[in-house]
Amino acid sequence: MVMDGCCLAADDETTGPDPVRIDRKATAGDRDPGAAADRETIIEADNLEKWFGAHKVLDGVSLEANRGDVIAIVGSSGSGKSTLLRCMNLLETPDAGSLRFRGEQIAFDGAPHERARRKQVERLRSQVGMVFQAFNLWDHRTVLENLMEGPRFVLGLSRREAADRARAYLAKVGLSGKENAYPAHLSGGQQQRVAIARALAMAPHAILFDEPTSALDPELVGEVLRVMRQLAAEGTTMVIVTHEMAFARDVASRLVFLQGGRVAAQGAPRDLFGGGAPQRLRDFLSGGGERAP
Amino acid sequence: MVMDGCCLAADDETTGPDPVRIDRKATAGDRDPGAAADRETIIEADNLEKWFGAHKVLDGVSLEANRGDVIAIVGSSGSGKSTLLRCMNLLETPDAGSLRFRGEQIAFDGAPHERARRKQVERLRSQVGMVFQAFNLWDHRTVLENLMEGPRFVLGLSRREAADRARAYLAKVGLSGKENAYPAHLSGGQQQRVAIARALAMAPHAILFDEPTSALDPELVGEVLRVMRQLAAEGTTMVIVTHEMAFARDVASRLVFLQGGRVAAQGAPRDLFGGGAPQRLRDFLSGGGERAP
Amino acid sequence: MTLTLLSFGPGGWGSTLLIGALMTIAVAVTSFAFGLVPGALAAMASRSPHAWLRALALVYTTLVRGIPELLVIYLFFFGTSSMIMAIVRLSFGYGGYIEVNAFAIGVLSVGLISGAYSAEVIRGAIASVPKGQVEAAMALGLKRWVIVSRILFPQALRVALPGLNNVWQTTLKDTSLISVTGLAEIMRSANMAAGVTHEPFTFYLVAALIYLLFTWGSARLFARAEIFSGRGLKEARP
Amino acid sequence: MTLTLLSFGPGGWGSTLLIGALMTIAVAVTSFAFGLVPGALAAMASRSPHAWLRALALVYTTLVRGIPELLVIYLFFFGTSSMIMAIVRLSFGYGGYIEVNAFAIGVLSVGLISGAYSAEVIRGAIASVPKGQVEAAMALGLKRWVIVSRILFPQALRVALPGLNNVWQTTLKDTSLISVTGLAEIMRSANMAAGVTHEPFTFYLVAALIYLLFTWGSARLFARAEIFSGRGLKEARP
Repeated sequence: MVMDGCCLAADDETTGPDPVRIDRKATAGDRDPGAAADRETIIEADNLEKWFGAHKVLDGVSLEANRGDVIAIVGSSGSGKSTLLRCMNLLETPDAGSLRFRGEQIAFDGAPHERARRKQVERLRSQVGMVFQAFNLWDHRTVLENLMEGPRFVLGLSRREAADRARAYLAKVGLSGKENAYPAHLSGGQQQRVAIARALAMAPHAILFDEPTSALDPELVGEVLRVMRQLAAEGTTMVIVTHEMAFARDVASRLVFLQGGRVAAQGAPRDLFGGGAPQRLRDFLSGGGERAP
Repeated sequence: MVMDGCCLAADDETTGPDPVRIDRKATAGDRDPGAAADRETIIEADNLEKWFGAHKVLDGVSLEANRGDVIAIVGSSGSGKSTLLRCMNLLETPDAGSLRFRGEQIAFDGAPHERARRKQVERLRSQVGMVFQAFNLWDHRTVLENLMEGPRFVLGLSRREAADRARAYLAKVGLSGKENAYPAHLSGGQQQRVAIARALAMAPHAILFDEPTSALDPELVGEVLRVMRQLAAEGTTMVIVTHEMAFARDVASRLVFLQGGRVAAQGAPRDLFGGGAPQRLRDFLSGGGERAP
Repeated sequence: MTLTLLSFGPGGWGSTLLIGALMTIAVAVTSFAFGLVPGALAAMASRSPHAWLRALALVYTTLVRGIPELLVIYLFFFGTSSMIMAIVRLSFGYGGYIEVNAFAIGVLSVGLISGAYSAEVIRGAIASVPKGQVEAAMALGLKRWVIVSRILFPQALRVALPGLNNVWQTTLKDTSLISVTGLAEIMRSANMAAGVTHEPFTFYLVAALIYLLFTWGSARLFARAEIFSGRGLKEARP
Repeated sequence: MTLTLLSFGPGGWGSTLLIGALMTIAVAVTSFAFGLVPGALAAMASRSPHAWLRALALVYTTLVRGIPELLVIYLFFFGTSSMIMAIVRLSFGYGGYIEVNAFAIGVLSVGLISGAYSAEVIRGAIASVPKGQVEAAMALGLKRWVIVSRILFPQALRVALPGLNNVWQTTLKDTSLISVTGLAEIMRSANMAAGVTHEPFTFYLVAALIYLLFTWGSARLFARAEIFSGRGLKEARP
């Protein structure tokens, strides 16, 4: 059942009507009059290390996300891909390495000025959206209130401005009319779309997606991927941890393959899905990984 | 995954090494020197009806289990097959109809002599074993104690006699050495085999099986079916509610197909699995039912 | 000076306090055990198919739990003595004051309070035993009392123990309220010593330490019982 | 005759009882609210990464929950007055007896008892809020106090309400123990009336009814609060 559903969803992605089947790099270049090398670097992780107890989860990972990039991070479970993503907005604190956001060095725990560090981290987070596997909508607030919380209390918008903005982004993810619903009364796919709208409402420089479709019933995966595909087409900078290989191949401008806490391979999906991939990535793609097509 | 595993288990049943591929009726006849019609009737349910609230679950079901019969009751969920089985030892009380055990009429609720009725029901139950979908082993007692409880407190055996008997039946289901284990420390397949041994230890005239493999992981189904196959080969009278069609076809002497609380078809599996089945049974067998092959 | 006050020799209150401590244990154990009777009855009544039995259980637990423990004791103390006096007056024509036995009143009132809380614990514990465990016993033809005593009760006890531990601790503390009836348990002993010596803080502190010793010791006993009754559970794997 | 005793006119104890009832509510509400402070602090301390804070919370809750409520009140009553007298003697050389304010002692002692039980309820409620709810707020860049006040607190409250209701009912009943300090709440009023009229049972029964009225009324308030705070849950679907 699970495998069938998964394959169906993946098929849907590759064969369904899809207006945005484009080379991400090229489009990004088209929109940005400068050369690719000139595009602003949003997040730059350098040689990150992270230990959980005696287990080294990240073993020197470097990653650069430039404006307009759509980076798909893949790898089997335990490869450290979610940890890497969570380090990028300091939900996990790296043990070593450095992290720069739009050129600004971000301090980790133990920095001399704890208060200043916290302020800096809050500022970083407000400019990088995050979409979680479990949606993490606040279930004591309506959909609209979920979207208004950040704009009101971080960006300082008035209640009315925040509501207007919330309604606009709710329309963007196709959920107009659900303003006053509570999250528990929505389907998983709808909840995840609300979560994406909540991230968008902060007008972030980049959005991190942590396995956004893994908690969804197979028949609901498509609606979330469709929204993400649209965001990609509009040039949103995205870093996506995912198991949806067909989606990664079609939409990502760069594929990063993690293995054992290290970057085992990276490059354009065209190249990696073609013959140019190293053996272990080919093993992963040919079914060794979970939910690979 | 689930479907694959199920099919594997079924394949295993039909193609694996199997010494007992026999016509049950014929063997029963061989063992019993009398004609088939002369065999003792163990359980005779006549025109049973059962309501759950406003829903009629059993709508006049009659069923006769003679000594040596292996009756498989099949049907989609909601067809009343588990309720029928549970009525046969009065875990559910039928609302109408009659039930005879070895010729003796069994009184239902509301009989004039409540105390006498309860004694009769306890006597009936002690002579009819039951194996549940969820095993229902007592988890505060060891495996051996689970097997000793009935012989000691119903049949009046001494502790030593009950332990000897328990060990013998534990060996029969291939679990010697697990005497002092607690149920929670056994696999599902092992637990179900202990449950079968618990029923056998009462030396019942018949054993009722209520979907004995439905709660098991696919790879554990085989070991339980093997034990049941052996019991059938030894002439044990069995009534089995099951979804394992291959098993029912090979082992049952009679197949009873329930639909909407009525017997929609019954007969020898050979006939029903051949061309002689009514259309709705053919629909069910060809995949309309759950877990059908 | 404090040590002299607490000594067992002349001028010391040691033996008074010791006897009080023993009396506290006696009242607490008796009350708790006695309370299990109405507790179990109310638990069974609240699962009964008869609405009036369920209502009775609800009235008992709601009333007792809604009235301060001290007031329950007063009501029993004056209620019982008035009742007995009335009976005696009507029967024998004796109209004087009759003192009822303080231990009996204490056990009766604290036990009934304890029972109201035990009832909820027992009810929940019985409800937590999966239906299949009992059905498997019924299917073997086991008699009702065998099922209750050998299957239902041991399994419910496992779930009930932490809750019963709480009820026991509360009951132990509630016995201090019986001091108002004049029963010389540890609280009353400390009261007396405090009044005579004008050193209330010292004696109340000693009484508090004795209670802490009791609660600590009984918590250890309950912890052992929980480990024992939890044998066979998955987590208890050796 | 009973009606005369309970009337508000001359020879009636109606106004005494009414004032006592109001005093009970005042002490109970103040104690419960005051108790939420040490309760919340102990709950946070028990989740702290610092072992000494966790130990402190454990000592507070274990001590207070292991000692009878009446004894805690005695300890505070005599402890505080001894301490104040000692301070006054040392500062001003005045060596006479100083009566401490019974209301203040009552609120302090019952509040600290209440807090020890609130602590457990609050700790459990905070722990029950899924980590992802807070992470989602952190990921937006919300400040810590916004997260606590707008995300963590409302969600924890929903879980805490039934437990806080229990603590409140216990606190309400515990105020009856303050009667030993002479504070004229309902229990003390009933005591006085019983002593003067020699009709103890009547007055204790009236007091019991007043407590039942309070517990019933507050249970209704809590039930409403639970419904309100449960909005948005799946079961609450309109």
